[in-house]
Amino acid sequence: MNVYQAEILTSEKLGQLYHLLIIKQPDIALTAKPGQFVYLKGGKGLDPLLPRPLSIHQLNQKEGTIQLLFQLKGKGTIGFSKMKTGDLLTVLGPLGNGFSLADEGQNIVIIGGGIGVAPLLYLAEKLQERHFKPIIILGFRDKENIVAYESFSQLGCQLIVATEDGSFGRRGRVTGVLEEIISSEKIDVIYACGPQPMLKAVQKVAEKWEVENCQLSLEARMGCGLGACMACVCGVRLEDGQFGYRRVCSEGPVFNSREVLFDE
Amino acid sequence: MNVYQAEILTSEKLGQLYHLLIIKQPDIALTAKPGQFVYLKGGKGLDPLLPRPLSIHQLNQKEGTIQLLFQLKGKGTIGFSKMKTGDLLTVLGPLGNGFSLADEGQNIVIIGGGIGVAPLLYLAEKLQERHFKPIIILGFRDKENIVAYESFSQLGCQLIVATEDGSFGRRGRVTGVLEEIISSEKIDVIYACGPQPMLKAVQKVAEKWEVENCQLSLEARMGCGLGACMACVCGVRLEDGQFGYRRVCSEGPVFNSREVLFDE
Amino acid sequence: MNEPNLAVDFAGIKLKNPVLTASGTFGFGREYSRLWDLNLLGGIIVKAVTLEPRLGNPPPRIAETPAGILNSIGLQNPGVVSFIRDYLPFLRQYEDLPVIVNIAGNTIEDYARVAEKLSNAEGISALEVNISCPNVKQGGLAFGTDPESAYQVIEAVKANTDLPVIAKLSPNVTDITEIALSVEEAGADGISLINTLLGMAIDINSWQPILSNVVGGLSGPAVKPIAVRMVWQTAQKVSIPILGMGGIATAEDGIEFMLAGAKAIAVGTANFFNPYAAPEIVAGLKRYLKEKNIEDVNQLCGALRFTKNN
Amino acid sequence: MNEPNLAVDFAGIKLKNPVLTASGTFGFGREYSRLWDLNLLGGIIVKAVTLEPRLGNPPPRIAETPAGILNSIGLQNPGVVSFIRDYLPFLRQYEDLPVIVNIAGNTIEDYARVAEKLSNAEGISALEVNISCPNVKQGGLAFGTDPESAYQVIEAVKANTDLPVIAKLSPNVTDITEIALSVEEAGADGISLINTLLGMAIDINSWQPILSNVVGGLSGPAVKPIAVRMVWQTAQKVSIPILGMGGIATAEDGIEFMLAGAKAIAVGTANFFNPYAAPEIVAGLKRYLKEKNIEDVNQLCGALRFTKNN
Ligand SMILES: Cc1cc2nc3c(=O)[nH]c(=O)nc-3n(C[C@H](O)[C@H](O)[C@H](O)COP(=O)(O)OP(=O)(O)OC[C@H]3O[C@@H](n4cnc5c(N)ncnc54)[C@H](O)[C@@H]3O)c2cc1C
Ligand SMILES: Cc1cc2nc3c(=O)[nH]c(=O)nc-3n(C[C@H](O)[C@H](O)[C@H](O)COP(=O)(O)OP(=O)(O)OC[C@H]3O[C@@H](n4cnc5c(N)ncnc54)[C@H](O)[C@@H]3O)c2cc1C
Ligand SMILES: Cc1cc2nc3c(=O)[nH]c(=O)nc-3n(C[C@H](O)[C@H](O)[C@H](O)COP(=O)(O)O)c2cc1C
Ligand SMILES: Cc1cc2nc3c(=O)[nH]c(=O)nc-3n(C[C@H](O)[C@H](O)[C@H](O)COP(=O)(O)O)c2cc1C
Ligand code: FES
Ligand code: FES
Repeated sequence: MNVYQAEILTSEKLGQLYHLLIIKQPDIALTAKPGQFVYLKGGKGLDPLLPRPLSIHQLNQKEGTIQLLFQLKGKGTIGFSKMKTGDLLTVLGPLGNGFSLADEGQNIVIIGGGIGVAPLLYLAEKLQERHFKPIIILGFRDKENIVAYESFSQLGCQLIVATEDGSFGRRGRVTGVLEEIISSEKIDVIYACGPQPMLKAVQKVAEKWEVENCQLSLEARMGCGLGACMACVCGVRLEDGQFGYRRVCSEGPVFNSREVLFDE
Repeated sequence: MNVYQAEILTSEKLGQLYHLLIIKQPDIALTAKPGQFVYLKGGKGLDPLLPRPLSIHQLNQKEGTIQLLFQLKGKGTIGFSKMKTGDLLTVLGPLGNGFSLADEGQNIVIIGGGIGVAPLLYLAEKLQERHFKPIIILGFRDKENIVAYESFSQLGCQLIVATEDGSFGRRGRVTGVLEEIISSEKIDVIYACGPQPMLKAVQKVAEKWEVENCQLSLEARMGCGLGACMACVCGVRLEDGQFGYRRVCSEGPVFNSREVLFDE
Repeated sequence: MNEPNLAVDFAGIKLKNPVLTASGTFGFGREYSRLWDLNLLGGIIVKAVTLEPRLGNPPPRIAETPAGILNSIGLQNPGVVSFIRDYLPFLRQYEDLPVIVNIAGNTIEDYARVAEKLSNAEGISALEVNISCPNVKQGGLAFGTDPESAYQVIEAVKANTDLPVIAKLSPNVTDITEIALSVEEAGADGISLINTLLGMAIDINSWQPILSNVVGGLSGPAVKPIAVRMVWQTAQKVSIPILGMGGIATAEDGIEFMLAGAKAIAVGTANFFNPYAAPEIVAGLKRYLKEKNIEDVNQLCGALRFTKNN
Repeated sequence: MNEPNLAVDFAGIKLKNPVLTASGTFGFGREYSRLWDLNLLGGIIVKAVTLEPRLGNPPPRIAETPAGILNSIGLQNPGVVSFIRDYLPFLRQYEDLPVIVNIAGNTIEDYARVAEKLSNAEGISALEVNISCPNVKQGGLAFGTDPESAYQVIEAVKANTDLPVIAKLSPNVTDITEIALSVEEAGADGISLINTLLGMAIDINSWQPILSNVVGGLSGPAVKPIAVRMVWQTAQKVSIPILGMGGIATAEDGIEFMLAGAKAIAVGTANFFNPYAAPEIVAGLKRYLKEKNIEDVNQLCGALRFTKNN
C-alpha cells in the first residue's frame, strides 16, 4: 500500500451514468485482492478536496493495470470522467481487507445492485480461477441503469439479471432471486455489494437461511482512507456482544453480515 | 462587454517564465481597444476561486481571436498554461478604459518593463496603423526574462531593449533610455506598463520633462473586475486636488501619470 | 404542474423571488445591469452607505484564500446625500426591484441620522443595518459582537425610520443567537446572516500581510458551512425572518440556507467569479422546485428533517 | 551555507523541527507509519484520549465542504488505560518522536484524572488539553468558550501533571485573546490554535443534515485565514508559545503561521488529501530557509513586517 501517480490509459464513457477508467499501476495490480479499493484524487487542487474511494473493478497483472468502474455522482466522479488519456491520478491503495475467498467445494452466490457490481467482477473471476462456480445475480433499477453486463456474461458463470421494472431480465429485486436459489439449493457463501436497502435485505435472507458466511461490502464517507480518523465507521456487534463502531476503510469495507448493525 | 466561453486555439510555452494563449472570441476581438483587459477563469471549479486579469496582447479581427501573453506566477497563470487546445476559458471582457490614442503628429514613446510589455504590442500596432512612429523601449531583468521581442521587432518601429545586467541590448533601466530620448527630442506622449518601481520612475521623468500626456497602465488585485466592489483601487489626486481612490478595473487600468499617487 | 411560486414576503417586503445580491459585492447595481436585467432579482442590497463620504482603506484591499476571499474595503462610499442624489434614481428605473440599503456608522447617532435621511427618500424598501463590518476602526464589528450595543443601534434606527429594519450580524461571536435575540427585542424586522469572518493572509516573500489593513473579512464558499450553521441556530430562536448569505454560489447552496431556516438569500462573493450567479440561482431554484414537485418556495424555509440518529 | 536549523523548543519540549500532526487526524500514528518514517516529524499529537472509552457519534461523521471538511467524530477513543497499554508502546519505538497526548473530558475532574494517569506513564512529552471539541454534548466546546471554565480546566490539569500543558482553544469565540490570556494565567505552557469551527451541511435531496450529529467541526484550507488571524492576535497578547494549525497543507501555509507568531505548526486535514503532507512540509520548510538564506527557523516566528500603510 502506498501513494502512486498513475497514468490514465483508457477513459470510457458508459452511457449517461457510468464511466470506466483503466490506469497503469503495477504495484497495486500485483497485490490487490478482490474487494479492496483505492482512494483516488485527480491532481493537487483543493476542489474537490478529498480523494474518492473506488473499488478495484478488474486488474491485469501482466500489464500492470487496474480498472475502475464508477457512477457519475458529484464533483469527484464527474471530475475523473473528464480527465484524459495520459493524465495522472493520485492513487492511495490497495486499501481495506477485501473479500475472503470461500473454502473448496462451497456453493457461492454473488449479488450486486447498481454500481455495487463494481468490486464483484474481479471477485467472480478469482473464484472461477479457483474452480468455484458462483451464481451471479445483478440487479438494476431499469434497463438504462445496467452496467458491466458484458464483462459478467463473458465469465461463463450462471448470470441472472433483474430489473425493478422488468425492462431487462427478470422483474423484481435481487433478494427475491436469492431466496429462490437458497430455497432450492444449499448456499454456503454470499458476497454482496450494493445500496444499503439491498444489503439489509441480503442480511435478512442470510439470517433466515442461516448462511454463516455472508460478506457485505459497505460504503461510508471517508476522511483519511487509512484507519486514522474514525470518520468512516459503521455500527457493529462486537465480539463481546456490545455495540461498537468499526472503520469501513481499514476494518472493512467487507464485513460479515452477522456483525453489521445498520442504522446505528 | 460580456461573459463568454472561449476556446483555446493555441497554447504555447515561452521559455520557463511565460506563456502565450490564442483564444477564439470574435466579439472581444472586434471591440477591444489597446490597454483593455479580460478577466479570465478556467472552468467552474473553486480553486482558484477568482478570475485573473490579463491584458489583450494582440488580436486578429478577421479570425476573431485574441492573444494573451502572461508570466507564470501562481495558481491562476500556471493553471491557464496547463489547459489544452480545445479547452474552454470563461472570459469577461473587454474591460477597462484602455490607452487613449495620441493626436496626429505627436511624438510617442512606449515603455514596457517585464511582462508589462503585454498590452503594448497591440497599442504599438494600432499606432503604426495610424502612421505614428512610436519609439519602443523594453526593459527586462536579464536575457532570460526577455519576452515578445520577436513580435515587437517585426513592427518595424525603433526598438530599444535594455537589460539590468546588460546580458542583452543596453545595460540599465528603461527610464535611463527614456530620459536620453526626451533630452534630445520633444516627446508628446508616453505610454508605460510595467512593475510599480518602473512606473514611478516614468512618472518622475514625465513630471521633470513636463510630458503632459503620460499614460500608465496599473495593476491591482481585483474582486469583481467590473467596478462594483471597490477592491482594485489606486490612490489618485482628484479633480478638486483632494486625495481619493479610483478603480483600476473600470476607471483604469490606464491613468494619466499626473493623477496617480503611488504608495497611498 | 403549474409554475411554482417563487415569491416570498420578507419582513413585509414583497420579493418576487428570494434571491438578492449581498451588500458591497454588487455596488449600486449599475455595473451588473450591463450584463443582465436587474429585474430578474428578488431584490438588491446596495453597498454600505454612511452619513459622510468614506475614503475606505488603502490598497491592497483583497486577497484570495482557499475557496474564499479576504476583503478590507473599509466602507468606501459616496455618503448618504450623494447616494440618494446620484445612485438611487438609477435603481428606481427598475419597476419591480426592491432596494435595500445597507447602512453603517461610527456612532449610534450616525446610524440614526443615515436612517432618517434614507427614510425621507423615495424608492427604498428596507434598511439593512451593518453592525458587523470588520474593516473599520470605529463602530462596525464592535457593535455586532456585544448584545447590548447591537440592541442600541437597532433601537436608534427603528426610532428614525418607518422602513423595515434588517439587522446584519457578525459571525465573529461565541453565540450568534444571543445577538439575534437582542436585535429582535430591539425591534428588528429581520436578520441578515452572515457578514464576513475576520481573517488574515501573509505574503511569505515580503513577510507582510497581503491586505494593507492587516486583517480583512473572509467570505465566499469557504464560509458556507459556518453560515448555514448560524442560520439554523438562529432560526430555532427568533421569530423574525432570516436573510441567509455566506458562500452562496449555486441554487443548491441557496436551498441549503432555506432548508436551514432562511426565508431569502443573498449572493455575494459569487458575483465576482460568476457575474451571472444571481440570475442563474433564480433559474436553478425554479428548476429544483419543478423537479421536486414543490409548489411554493416557502415550503423550503426551515424544512430541515432529522433522521432518528439526530 | 550550512544546513539551516529546524529545531525549536516548544514549551520546554525539544522538537527537531516545528512540524507536528494535529490531534484526531493522525490516529495514534500507526497508519501513517506504513507510508513514511514517523521520525521525520517534529512530534506527533495523538487523537483525544478520555478517561473511559468513547463510542463516538453515529455515522455519517464527515462531509466535504468547499476547501474544507466537517467532522463529528465525537471523540471515539479506547480510553486512557487502553491508550497507555495498547497504543503508546508503538510510538515509544520511535526514538526521536515527542508524543503529545490530546486529552478531553466531560468534567474538570475527568481532565484531571486523565492528566494524572498519563503523567504516570513513560514516553509522553506533553499534554494538549482539548477544551474546544464541538462534537460532544457535555464539556468540550463549553469549556473553551468561557474564560473562567477554560481557566479551571487548565488549572486542574496543571495540578495533576508535571508535563508541559498546552491549551487547545476553540475559534468559536468573540475574542480569542481573552481565552488565551485566561489559560496563560492558569499556567498553560503553550497554546494550540485553532480547533475546528462549528459548521453544518445539508443534503438538499433528503432535506437532512449530512452529519448525523447535525453540526460538526470545520477544518482544512478553508479555515486558514481565520486561524492565521487568531494566531497573530494571540501572539500579540501572550508570552507562551503558540502551536499553529488550521488548514496547513503546504510549507508555504506553515510559514504564514510562523510569521504570524506560531513557534510550531500542526498538519491536520491535509493528511487526508495528501498522506505525505507532513514530511513534505518539513522538506519544504528547509528548502525555503535555504533559498532565503535564513539560518534558523526560529527567525520566522512572529517576524511579520508592516509597510507604512498598516
Ligand atoms: C470502499 C468503497 C468503494 C467504492 N467503490 C465504488 C466503485 O467502485 N464505483 C462507484 O461508482 N462508487 C464506489 N463507491 C462510492 C463512491 O466512493 C462515491 O460514489 C463517490 O465518492 C462520490 O463522489 P462524488 O464526488 O462524485 O459525489 P459527491 O456526492 O459530490 O461526494 C461528496 C462527498 O461524499 C462522499 N460520498 C458520496 N457518496 C458516497 C458513497 N456512496 N460512499 C462513500 N462516500 C461517498 C464523497 O467521497 C465525497 O467526499 C465506493 C465507496 C466506498 C466507500
Ligand atoms: C489590468 C491588468 C492586466 C494584466 N495583464 C497581464 C498580462 O497581460 N500578463 C500577465 O502576465 N499579467 C498581467 N497582469 C497581472 C496578472 O493578473 C497576475 O500576474 C495574475 O493575476 C497572477 O495570478 P496567479 O494566480 O498566477 O498568481 P497568484 O499570486 O497566486 O495570485 C493570487 C491573487 O493575487 C492576484 N494577483 C497577483 N498578482 C497580481 C497582479 N500583478 N495584478 C493583479 N492581481 C494580482 C491574483 O489575481 C489572485 O487573485 C495584469 C493585471 C492587471 C490588473
Ligand atoms: C468586497 C466585499 C464588500 C462588502 N461590503 C459590505 C458592506 O458594505 N456592508 C455589509 O453589510 N456587508 C458587506 N460585505 C459582506 C457581504 O455582504 C456578505 O455578508 C459576505 O460577503 C458573505 O457572503 P458571501 O460569502 O456570499 O460573499 C462585503 C463583502 C465583500 C466580499
Ligand atoms: C477528523 C478530525 C478529528 C479531530 N479530532 C480532534 C481531537 O480528537 N482533538 C482535538 O483537539 N482536535 C481534533 N481535531 C481538530 C484538529 O486537531 C485541528 O485542530 C483542526 O482540524 C484544524 O486543523 P486542520 O485544518 O489542519 O485540520 C480533529 C479534526 C478532524 C478533521
Ligand atoms: S476514513 Fe479515516 S478511519 Fe476510515
Ligand atoms: S475589481 Fe471590483 S471594483 Fe475593481
